[in-house]
Amino acid sequence: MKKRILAAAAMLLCLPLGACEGKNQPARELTVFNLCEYMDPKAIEMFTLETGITIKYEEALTAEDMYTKYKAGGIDYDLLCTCDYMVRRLIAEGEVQPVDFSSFEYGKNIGQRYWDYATAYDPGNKYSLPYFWGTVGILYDTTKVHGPIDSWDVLFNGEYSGEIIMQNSMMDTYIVALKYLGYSLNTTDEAEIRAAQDLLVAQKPDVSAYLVDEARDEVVAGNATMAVVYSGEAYLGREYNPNLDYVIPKEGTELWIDSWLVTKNCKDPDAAKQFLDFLCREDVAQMNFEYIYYSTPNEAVLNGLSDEERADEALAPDPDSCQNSEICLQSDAATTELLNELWKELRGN
Amino acid sequence: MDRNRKQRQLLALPYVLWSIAFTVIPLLVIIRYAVTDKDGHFSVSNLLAFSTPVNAKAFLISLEIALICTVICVLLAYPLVMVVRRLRISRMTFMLFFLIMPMWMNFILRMLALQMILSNNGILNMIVTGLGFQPLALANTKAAVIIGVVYDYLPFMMLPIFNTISDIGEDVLEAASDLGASPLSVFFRVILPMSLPGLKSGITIVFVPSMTSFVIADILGGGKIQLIGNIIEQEFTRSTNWNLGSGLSAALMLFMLVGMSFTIKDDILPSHPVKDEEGEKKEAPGGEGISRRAVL
Amino acid sequence: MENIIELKNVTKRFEDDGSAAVKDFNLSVKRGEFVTFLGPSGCGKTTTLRMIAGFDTPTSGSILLDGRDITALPPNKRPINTVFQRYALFPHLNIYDNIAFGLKLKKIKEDEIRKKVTEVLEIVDLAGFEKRSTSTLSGGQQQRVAIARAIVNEPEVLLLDEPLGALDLKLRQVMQRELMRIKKEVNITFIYVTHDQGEALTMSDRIVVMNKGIIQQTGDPVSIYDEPQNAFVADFIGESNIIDGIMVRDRLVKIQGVDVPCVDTGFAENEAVDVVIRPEDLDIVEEGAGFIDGLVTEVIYEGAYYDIRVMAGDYEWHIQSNMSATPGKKAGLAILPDNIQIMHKPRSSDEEIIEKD
Amino acid sequence: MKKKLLDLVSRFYFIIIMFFLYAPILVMIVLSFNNSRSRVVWGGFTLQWYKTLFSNRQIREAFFFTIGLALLSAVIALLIGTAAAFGIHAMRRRGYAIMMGVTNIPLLNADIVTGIALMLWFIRFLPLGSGSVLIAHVTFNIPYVILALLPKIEQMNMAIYEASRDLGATAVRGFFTMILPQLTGGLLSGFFMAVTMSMDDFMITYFTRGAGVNTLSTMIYGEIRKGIKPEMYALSTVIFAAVFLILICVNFWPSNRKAEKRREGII
Repeated sequence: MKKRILAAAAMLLCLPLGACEGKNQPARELTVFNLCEYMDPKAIEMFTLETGITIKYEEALTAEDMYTKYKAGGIDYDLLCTCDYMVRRLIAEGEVQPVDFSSFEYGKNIGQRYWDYATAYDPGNKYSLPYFWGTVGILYDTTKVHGPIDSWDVLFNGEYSGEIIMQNSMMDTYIVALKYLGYSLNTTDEAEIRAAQDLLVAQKPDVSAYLVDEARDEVVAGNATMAVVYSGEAYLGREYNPNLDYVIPKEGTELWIDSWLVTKNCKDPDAAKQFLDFLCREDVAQMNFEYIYYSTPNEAVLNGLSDEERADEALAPDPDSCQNSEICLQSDAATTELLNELWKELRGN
Repeated sequence: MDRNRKQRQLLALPYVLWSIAFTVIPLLVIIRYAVTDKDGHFSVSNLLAFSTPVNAKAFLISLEIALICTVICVLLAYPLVMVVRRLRISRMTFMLFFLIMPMWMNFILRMLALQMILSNNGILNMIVTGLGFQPLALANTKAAVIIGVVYDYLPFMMLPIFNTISDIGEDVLEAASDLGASPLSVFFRVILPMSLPGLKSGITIVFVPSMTSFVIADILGGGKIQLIGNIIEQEFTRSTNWNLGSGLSAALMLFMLVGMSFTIKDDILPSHPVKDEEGEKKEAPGGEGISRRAVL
Repeated sequence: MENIIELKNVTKRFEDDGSAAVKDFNLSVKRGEFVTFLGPSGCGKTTTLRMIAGFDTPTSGSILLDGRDITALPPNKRPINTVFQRYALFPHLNIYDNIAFGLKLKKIKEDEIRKKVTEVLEIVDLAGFEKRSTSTLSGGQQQRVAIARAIVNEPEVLLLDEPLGALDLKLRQVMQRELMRIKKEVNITFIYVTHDQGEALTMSDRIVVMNKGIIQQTGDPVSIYDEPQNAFVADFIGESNIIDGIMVRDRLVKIQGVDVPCVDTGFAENEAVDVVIRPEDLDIVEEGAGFIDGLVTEVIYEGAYYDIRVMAGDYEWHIQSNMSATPGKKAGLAILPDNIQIMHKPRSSDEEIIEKD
Repeated sequence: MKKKLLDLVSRFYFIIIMFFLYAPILVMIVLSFNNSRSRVVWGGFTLQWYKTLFSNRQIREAFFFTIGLALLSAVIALLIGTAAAFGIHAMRRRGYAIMMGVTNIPLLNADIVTGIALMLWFIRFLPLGSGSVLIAHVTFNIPYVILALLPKIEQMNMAIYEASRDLGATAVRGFFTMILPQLTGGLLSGFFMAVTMSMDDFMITYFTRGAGVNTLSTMIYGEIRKGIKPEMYALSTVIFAAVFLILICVNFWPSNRKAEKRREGII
């Protein structure tokens, strides 16, 4: 034990040296920047075992945190996994390089439907590889609701005052209000945004809490009747409490996709592509799916699911229920700034 | 003497160098962001943004919560430290460990556990209703945030006070009571003034960071309490407006440093803390001006 | 003169193991008296003092002040003040505020306080030190402040707990005289605790010699020194040769097999006794001229006298004489009969000796 | 009688505070035996998280790195901070005020501000790795050491030190024999605070670390969204139990007790 600590201490001291090590060695290496808990660690070990390419792996809490650190430029990342609007932003800033996904051995495992969705932020599917996806909806306790839940309306009509949990994140709150009002969630119309703001301000007294990560647990524990959550969260919630159900409201919602990108400075694009191809392989995709339990775009995995699982809105939303939904793109700076200000106002209210 | 002093001052040299390299320069980075706009032109608008209604409100709430928490910490810490003295658990190391050990568990885990205790169907309410009382609506309130901050910082208030008080010789306290001081006046005339340096450290360690402890506000306040820390964090992450975030940060820092410089000036006080005002028996207790009671 | 302090059957047991620090202690102190508790550390003298001050409460027995029972009174309500061994000044207060501490608590008017503090500072020879911080003072000065802080309250009794213990020899002697002067000036009853017999002999009106929580002897300095009632007192007060003897009959004691005339009577025939002889009462004489002969092992010149060790049989005699001797040579020891003290052997283990400190 | 009552009240108060401090810890310990991956559902008693904990390489590596980082950064901070506290103590008003201002900066800034500022500065001359994390931790640890020590130094009897210098002790000897013993409490609490801060930090570590560097804190933050892995509760329980046992052993070691008695014994 003591030795270990000493060793760790010694390791720390040598680190500035160790950091340069990679450059002298011919061994191939990839620096991968992923979102938190978004890959089974076994997959990484497996990749290294199969190809001899070592992976330096780092995780970020949010897409914004990742962006900040990536842009600072202290570390030469080869691969990034981030969300839709951030992909768009990175493409626009010229930070990523195009990849020919048709050359992938297992690329065809990704269903056409998801490539189509991805064109919203990556026209022509030139840069990004869909990894996981999902929706934003309502997770609710079937024993506590009176009547069917199929619309955002339940969040705003005061019926469940004090039993509602909203997301403590700007976009995930505004999309709910915008969609409920029938607007596009990518609207740049100030009047529409302000209408959403009025709605949310009026709703605030009814809201029990604005949470991010703990929203699901609060519904599972029975501290709240319903919460706005990501579909993956909903799936997990139902694992713990079978009385819960998840619905994509009929007004439509946000449809999100997290994708892989190869950075423009990638030292070894071939290795990067090899890694992405590896992620598409059925067994690896299956492994990650079982680790993450978000909706997978990998048809090979989807085909292996039971009928019950495939009918699950939280796990595999069918195209119809996504009809009115959009991918959030975080349009222009002025709108973002406006939303920011309004969000602060709402929270401080 | 003077040469001695100079030599002793030199001991701070490594720290001076270290803090220039890793505190002051990064601070300058922040200040550069603070005084420029997005296009890199000089602008004080980010600093002035401190006074917009939203930001000012968050600042005032932070100030309020930090003040309340600091006062509660002080009020809890002193009796505790006195009790520890009384119980003659004279092993200081043991006590230090015992008080700080909960802090060695991860902050987030502790806060989540605290949330489970305070939540509507939580452990506390199970006990409260079990005893036949009305359940408490603590979850997602300011009170919950205050409990969380006090929980997280109490040991940091206690340690410095404990350090200064544990050093006061028993004979000094006996001397005070021998000279006619009741137990209360022993506390207010001897123990409290002698522990002022520790109290000052404690207040700094508690008050300052509790203004920016946005994670506690998010988890225990249900996101309904917006501290200035939440806003700064948001500017740096979600909205990636580093200029504004830096501006708010710098303004906050300026405010606190100005406030702090007053307390630094006040340290002339510890050596002659109280000019005795005759007959002034009852002052409102609280804050640093805790009243000195009349002798029995 | 009436009694100001009376201790009646005072016993103090420690809470943890029940051992007694002070056992069945009885003492009356007269107003204006200078009484010293003298004994080795752990003898219970400080505990007794602390019970008088009120810091400790007796397990049984009572303490009277002016005939009033104060056993349960907390220290802040007793008109008694203490001077502590390590001064116990308030480091956060300057000299003036230290001394004024007790007066302020009594709600005395500010100008009155000022007057009294100035007066008392003059008494302790520290006039003009009001604004100084305590940390700038030397040990002796701090002790003066501690004394001033106590006597300014005009207590009925002043307790002094080894107040000179932390000072060096020279300063201690100066402070002894100072204390006696101050005592005269303020005319307060002093109860003084020390383990230094010289200090006790110099200053006290009366000395209470203690060991293991029990009073061994009470008396004025001369009687304590000249007529110790047991071997412990004899050994503790000044230096002594203490040797086993057998009382052959009245006025004759056998020491190391030699019959030596003495003045003591009233012992049983052939009773085993302790014989106590002060070193300065022994004389070095020619070999065979004294009551016993021995080998001179050590001679140290001490200025006023020679400090000589003589080995006779299995006992090393200690002699202080103005006559020198030659180490390695034989010499005789002579003594006058009335300088020999004969004592009963201690009976109980309580009286058993001799804790050298 | 009155004393007894006061004793009772103070004992009660002490127990209440201890309960307040330890209640969440108890919750964590209970969760470590929970046979459910969700913290809000009780799925029965299990020891499986302890088993998986010891077979999990990531957690093990993060654990040793965290401990190593905390101890090393605290020790470095202690060295620099102790010297600094003496230096600052010797300064006059203006220098003192400036230094205290600088000392307060890391406390004052939100962690994210410190983290980003350090990252932006580090990338100019230092590869982000574990070395950069160490520097960052030392930086935010030093103020705690200074704040813990300064009151003690202000309270300390410098006269003893100067007297020992007068008597010919070297500065170093005087320091170790006269000053250091008086500062033990301050040094200990400074050290403890530094270790605590280092173990708890997330934001600053996050921005200054290199790829592949993980502390328990960064791991736990990453897990929040999908639910803290029960192994983390198990690990916390193990750490807690270990520290607790060591503490009890040290305190009730026979030799210590004797020394204690002697010290508290007859005066």
